[in-house]
Amino acid sequence: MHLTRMAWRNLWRRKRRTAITAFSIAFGVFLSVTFTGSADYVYTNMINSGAQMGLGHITVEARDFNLTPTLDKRIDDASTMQRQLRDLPGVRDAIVRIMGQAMFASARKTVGGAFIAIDPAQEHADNNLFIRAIDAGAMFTASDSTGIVIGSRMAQQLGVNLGKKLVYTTTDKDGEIVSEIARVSAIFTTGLAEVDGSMALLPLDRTRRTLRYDADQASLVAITIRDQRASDVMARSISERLATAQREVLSWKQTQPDLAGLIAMDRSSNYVSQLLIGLLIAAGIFNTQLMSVLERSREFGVMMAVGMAPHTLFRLVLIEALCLALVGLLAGVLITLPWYYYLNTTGIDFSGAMGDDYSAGGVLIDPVMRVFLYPESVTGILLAVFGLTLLAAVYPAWRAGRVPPVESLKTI
Amino acid sequence: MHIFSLATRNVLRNWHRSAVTTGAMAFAAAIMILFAALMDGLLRDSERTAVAMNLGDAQIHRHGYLADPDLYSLLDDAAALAGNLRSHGFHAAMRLYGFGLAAAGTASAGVQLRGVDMDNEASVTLLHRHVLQGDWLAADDPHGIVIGRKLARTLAVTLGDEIVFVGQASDGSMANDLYRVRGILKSVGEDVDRAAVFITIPAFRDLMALPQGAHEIAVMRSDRNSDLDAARERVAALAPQYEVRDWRQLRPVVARLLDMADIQTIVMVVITYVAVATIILNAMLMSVFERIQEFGVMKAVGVTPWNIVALIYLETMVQTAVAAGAGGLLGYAAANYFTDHGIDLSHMASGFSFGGIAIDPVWRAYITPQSLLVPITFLFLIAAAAVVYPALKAALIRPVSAIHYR
Amino acid sequence: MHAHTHIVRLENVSKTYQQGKLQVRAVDNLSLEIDTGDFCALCGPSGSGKTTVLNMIGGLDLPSNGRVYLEERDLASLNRSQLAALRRDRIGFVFQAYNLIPVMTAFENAEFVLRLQGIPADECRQRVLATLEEVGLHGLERRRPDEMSGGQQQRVAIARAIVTRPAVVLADEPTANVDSLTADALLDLMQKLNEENGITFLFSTHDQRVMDRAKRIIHLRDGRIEQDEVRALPGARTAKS
Amino acid sequence: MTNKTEKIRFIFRVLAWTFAASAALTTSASAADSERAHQLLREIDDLWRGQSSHAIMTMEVKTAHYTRAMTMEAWSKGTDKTLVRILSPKKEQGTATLKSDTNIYSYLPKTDRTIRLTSGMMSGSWMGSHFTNDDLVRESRREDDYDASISFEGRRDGDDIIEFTLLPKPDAAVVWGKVVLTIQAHNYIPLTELYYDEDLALARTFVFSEVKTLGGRLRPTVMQVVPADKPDEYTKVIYQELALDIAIKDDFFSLTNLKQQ
Repeated sequence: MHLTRMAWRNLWRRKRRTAITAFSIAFGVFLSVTFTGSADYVYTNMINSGAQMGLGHITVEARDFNLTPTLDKRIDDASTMQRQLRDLPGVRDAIVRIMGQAMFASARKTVGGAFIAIDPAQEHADNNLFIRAIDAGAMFTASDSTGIVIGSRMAQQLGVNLGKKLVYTTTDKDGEIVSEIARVSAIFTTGLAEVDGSMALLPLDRTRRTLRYDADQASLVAITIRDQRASDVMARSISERLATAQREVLSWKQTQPDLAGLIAMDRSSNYVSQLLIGLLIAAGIFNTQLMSVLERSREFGVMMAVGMAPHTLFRLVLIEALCLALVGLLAGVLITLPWYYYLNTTGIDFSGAMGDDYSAGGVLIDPVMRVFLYPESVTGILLAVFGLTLLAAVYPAWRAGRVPPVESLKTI
Repeated sequence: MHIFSLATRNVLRNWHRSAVTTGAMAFAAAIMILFAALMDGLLRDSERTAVAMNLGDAQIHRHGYLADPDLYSLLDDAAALAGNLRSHGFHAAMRLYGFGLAAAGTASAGVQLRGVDMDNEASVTLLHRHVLQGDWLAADDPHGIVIGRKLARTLAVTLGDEIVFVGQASDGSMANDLYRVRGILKSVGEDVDRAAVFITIPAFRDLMALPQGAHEIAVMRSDRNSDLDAARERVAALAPQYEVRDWRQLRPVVARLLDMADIQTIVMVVITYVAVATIILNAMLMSVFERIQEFGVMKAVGVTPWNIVALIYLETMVQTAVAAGAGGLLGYAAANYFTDHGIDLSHMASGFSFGGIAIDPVWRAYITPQSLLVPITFLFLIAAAAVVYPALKAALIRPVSAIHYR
Repeated sequence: MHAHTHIVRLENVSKTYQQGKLQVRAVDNLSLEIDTGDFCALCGPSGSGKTTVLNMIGGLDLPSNGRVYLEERDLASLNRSQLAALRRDRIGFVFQAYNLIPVMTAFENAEFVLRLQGIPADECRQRVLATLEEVGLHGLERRRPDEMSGGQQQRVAIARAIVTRPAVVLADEPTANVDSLTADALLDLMQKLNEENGITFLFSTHDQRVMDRAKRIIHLRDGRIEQDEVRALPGARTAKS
Repeated sequence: MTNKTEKIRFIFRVLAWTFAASAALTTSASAADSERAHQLLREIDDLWRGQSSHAIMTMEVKTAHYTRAMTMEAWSKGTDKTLVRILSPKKEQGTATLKSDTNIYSYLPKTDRTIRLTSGMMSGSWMGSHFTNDDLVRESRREDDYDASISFEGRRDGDDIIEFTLLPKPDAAVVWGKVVLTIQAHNYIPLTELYYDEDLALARTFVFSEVKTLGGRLRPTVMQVVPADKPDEYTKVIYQELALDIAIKDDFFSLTNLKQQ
């Protein structure tokens, strides 16, 4: 307590210096919050959008379906599993889907593409990005209807419009080639050219009949969870529960490696940048502390002469640094809070700068820059501030305890 | 001369404090250099990888081929055009593409057959160095093919296994032949990984009954630092009847991601400089204000304010010069280390590709003259700016106040 | 062992400094014993080695040769922390330039060493207040060093030195920076502490007023003892008025 | 993956017309709301249908990029089983296609392999013609696909004709909006078959000509398909030999037989 009070007073002996150093810490906090916060927000956004494009955060799927997504691979007791999965803590939703490749033909043209067969009773704009992106027509409402929802580019290529028919051809569960008619009930535009040109939604029950699946069979159960960060852990625990020789459990990182790669890439460059800026700030703290130790060497000499142990002096200087960090942190919080609040609630709209295609790594990204910090990011920033401060103060503190008292007494 | 030696002596006399100040500046300079080199490296590598595995700097196609990659949409004089490009200092390789079915055992998959110009492809892309297992194509092994990694798993084939290709040849006949897996590629991107079958151009021509022409010419600048737009214009001038696009036009999403990374880099560099400015400002403030009594004494004995300003500036510049030298060396050494060793990011994700382009998971620095000169210039500017206030303060303070300054 | 008849003992102690290219012999093969309860002055011109001797006794400096014993403990056998603890518990220092800690009040400066000893706050408070009163600083407890005169600051320094009831107080030119009235008052104080509490005082000084009151005066020149004078009637002029 | 330009469909539809009768007509007749259409189509079906067939024919293909001709030998049984083997040119000799139910297999003599076509291959051209592999599969699926009616009956261009209009049933997996079939009234020999898209724009035309006696009957021996969007292209099938109701076992249409020359 005694040392702390002393450290605190020492800190304010050089107000300007302390203020500048504290400002640099505050600046670091500000930056870190902005960058980490926007990364946290954007990644979560991308991962969640990706999850709503078919596979969820976690999928329970037929073994090797991920590698070669053919329709002979299927799981049997989809609805039982769905019920089980929905009861798990942290699970927001579990949705049964059939996903496969198909050819879509109109009288004019044939287009290769993919479909997701869904139960319209279970999927809606909130959990399915394609439904959210519908800009013409309405979602089919019956799971055994002849409706189909296709991307706008596909509609354009096939020359079909709402209500028009198309024929899709695929291979059923035994690898037999099957064809089925469908009528366009809605058209979506996600903004992802590739997706808009090749993706279709089909009604689940009818697709089951087409593929000669049993009533409870499907390609996969797509699980969305409340907190995407738990994907890997939950995928592992679900895997322990449900994985068999026939089915496996994968997280989004395995089913969407492009997205995972993009995020990892961006995250690491973000970390390295922040680390280097942190090092710079630490160098500033180091500089300040060392100067402050050097100019007080006489004082430290006296303290040691009257019996203060070197390690106590070491602690004193460390505590000074921590106080400095605390001041910087408080200042940082003060300047960051309004900014964070603004970015969190309003955000900065970059849609003008981004063109029409708001996509990256195959998923949509939000053109409005917002921030959101996970608690562990907050902890990380706090740890970084105090960690770097301590790191920067170690040498000056050691130095303070090493000054030979008699030498310091000599320097007037 | 007199004031210069005084400045030098002052710096040396207070060598402890000078060392701390100079050290802080040197460290800041080193960090700026390392940061600039790392960011340059990231951008350059992303761009290079974007270009290196497949795209090349620019591609030449027949008009309409990109929208509808038809077997007949040929560059009829491809060989002559590629030769002409090479004589104009470009690297150029012809490519042929065909679609069909590859089958091995009971497994089959739709594939894209890619005819490779064995003499020139290696000067345009690095695919030949990206082989996971086995070997790259060889001109004397027309039945040896190289396939994507996921395709190999889909077809359940390993090196030496046979693959049948079936497709439609240009004369309408059924193109089919038996090949042997000579190599399996490392991950390049989803489309290549899942569907690509590489084959030599003679074998492709033979199989697809396509004796002339090519679908694509991939062009690479011989100087990677020259301007991309200008290079594309030159290529376009040499191939006026065809569509010439640079890789940014071919992969706008990737180009935009890189642009965004570029902006992010600039922002980060600016931020780094602000942080550096703070350090230097603080260091300068400390080193001048700590000696303010001394300056007071100097004024008391008749030194003019301008002399003091000049002295402080000289001292600062002496220190900054030393810092620039030391920081430059340190930064160069660090950047150089990361140029050779790189930061391995592969543990952070299983694959590293986006927009269909594989990214090298090792992040390397890249040192350009700018990445050295800009930070050092900035160091001098910041030091000069940071010392304005303390120098003026020291020059203008009344001797009596200076002696009692705390 | 006997109860430290010699509180300080120096055995053939030498100290050489490197000053630029010159080797300076500050103390030259010096042997010396100081008795417990002494009020002793080391005298000599500047450069005679008094401060060096004092610093070595306080463990602030190590001899180049020979041994220094404090209460029969060889200081060379102690590490930095043990030396610090020894100074904290057994030695009080008074410096020429007061050397108070600028951010602390008179009270806190005096309290500093007690707190280092880990004495509970209440007890500290009582002892500090008593000591400050003893040195004549009643009412000035909350002043910072820059709010006090030189004499007051030196009183605080003395209070800091004696508040722990050390075995020995080492005072390096304690009167050099104060006017003579103050110097007398400080010397009165120290003499009183010596007599009433049995604290050993060892001064380095060339101030005649100090020498006048010393029980023993050791004259140093060029790092050697020139004369060791034990005075018959120490403090003749200090009889209480 | 972008698709090739639209190709015209139904090689087996054609084969059926010429030597095995049309399942489509058979079934659409049974489902026709018009009793007369129903009866007529049934009669046509009786005329043309064979339980099995064997034929030798030449296929000429003209596209913007190539012109090719090949001779092939074909066997069929019912609507589900067909085997076609190339006789010439030499380069493709022995290449064979087997349709068994909904599956298509290709035998490739050059590599001595049999490939089963996947759904992704179905839009590909069959033997470089204007028919896709998908056309081959579709044929046997037409049972319940159309409702038929007689839309014209009388003299047109100097012939007495009957014109049938086939409208796909709402649930039928058929891309067409309408198929119009014209036959000669007196001998039920087909003249044309026109395919329209859903907006009733013409998509392709089948023309039947060169009426000769073949397989014991008078029938058109040449059938030509022209895509509406590429009027310069065509695929022409010319029958040289035809025998109906031959004795042929089911296991003739097997993978082992596919390979045999």
